[in-house]
Amino acid sequence: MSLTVRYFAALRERMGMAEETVTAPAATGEQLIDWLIERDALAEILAHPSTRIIVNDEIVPRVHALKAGDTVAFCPPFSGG
Amino acid sequence: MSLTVRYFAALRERMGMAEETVTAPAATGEQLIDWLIERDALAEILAHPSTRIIVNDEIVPRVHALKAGDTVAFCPPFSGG
Amino acid sequence: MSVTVRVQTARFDAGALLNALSGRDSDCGAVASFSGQVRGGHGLLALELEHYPGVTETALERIARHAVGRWDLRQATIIHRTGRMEIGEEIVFVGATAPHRRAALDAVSFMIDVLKTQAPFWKKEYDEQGERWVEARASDDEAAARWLTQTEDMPA
Amino acid sequence: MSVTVRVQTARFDAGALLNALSGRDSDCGAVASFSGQVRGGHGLLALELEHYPGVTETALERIARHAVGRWDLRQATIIHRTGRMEIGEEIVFVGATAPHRRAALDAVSFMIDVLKTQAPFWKKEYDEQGERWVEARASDDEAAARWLTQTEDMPA
Repeated sequence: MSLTVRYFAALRERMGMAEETVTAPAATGEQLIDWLIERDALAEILAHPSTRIIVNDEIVPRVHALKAGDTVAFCPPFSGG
Repeated sequence: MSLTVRYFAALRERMGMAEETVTAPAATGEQLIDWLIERDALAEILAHPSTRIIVNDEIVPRVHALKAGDTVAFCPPFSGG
Repeated sequence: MSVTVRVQTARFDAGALLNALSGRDSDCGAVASFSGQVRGGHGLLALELEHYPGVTETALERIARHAVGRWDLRQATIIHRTGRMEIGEEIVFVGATAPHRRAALDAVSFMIDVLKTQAPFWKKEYDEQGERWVEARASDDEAAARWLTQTEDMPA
Repeated sequence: MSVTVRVQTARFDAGALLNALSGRDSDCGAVASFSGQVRGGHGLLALELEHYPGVTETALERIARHAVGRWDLRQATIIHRTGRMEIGEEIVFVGATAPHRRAALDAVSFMIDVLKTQAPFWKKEYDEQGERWVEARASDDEAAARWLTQTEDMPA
């Protein structure tokens, strides 16, 4: 299904883009990570256990179910304050 | 021996004075309290376990040894801040 | 009971924010605050802060509202800057007012600890060698974990 | 590393005190503060604060110096008013700066908790019924006890 994918901070720089639209057979955030890793061979950064997923502006667990049209943002660990 | 005695806050108002000089046979703060209680029948306020003793500007335990000329201040529980 | 949350690039005046919190509620004796600034040393030249517009503000609002509910607060304020900041410039201000001091002090500790791990901000350091993204610190996770149960990732 | 302690009848500006602490040391990212005000309610009209001149200032200095040594502080400030204060007026300001936030936050909690039981201040409340000395609260003793060992009555 079609998904909007966003990358932030170190991930954005590593991917070379802030946003892309992908058509991926991914039912959850975790599966989308696996699909992106396979596509780009970027295992270590996307698979990092601290990388968080925000779906449609809500921070969700990696096993959160995705639906067509979702915006999925990948976030390195937060470092504000 | 001769001692200067100071009273603060509620104690000052209860005693009706801020300071007096007494000649008392008291070797410690505790003994001075006992002597003052006997003199004034003010047991409950001076004997209150939270009443503190400051000798020559240092907060000391009740068993602190007194010497002639000491200034002994009696302080109800502190309530600053 | 009011919550004020802002994400902004403009500088702010921590003292003015503190005074705005103080004395507004006459039954409110305690005001606590924390402010964070860009710390020099190790050749640092500047910081740049990135956030997730919309999501970050919502996260800060949840944190502040959670604090107001968990402690007996009258006001909770979180102001966080983004963009480029020089050494000594303010990054974040967190403040709380309450009838009792322990509530105000604990709420401020909670808000800054939880903000560090639960609000989408990313910090990049610039020095003479170049630039690098700041890694999250295990000590920050531990500080946030003090306040959160195992099942509760984001205070709602 | 500096300690500022004042006992004064004059009003003070908590925001200005906070800003005076902030940004003075470039290796110092964290500033925490607590300020206490006269709380209204229960018919209270005003407060009057008494202290033991000399002894109180020494006690505050010891508390601040103890905090600087116990945590890694750059600055510690305690300003406490005495005399008569109306509702909403400031009573006390406690502030600390440190390289790390936990040090600044804990030092501020320590200083205000310990001040309440270890520094000679006495508070009298005025209301329409008359006046009364404020009793010390058991919760204040417990708060101070968190920071002090059994043998250490006054931090030296």
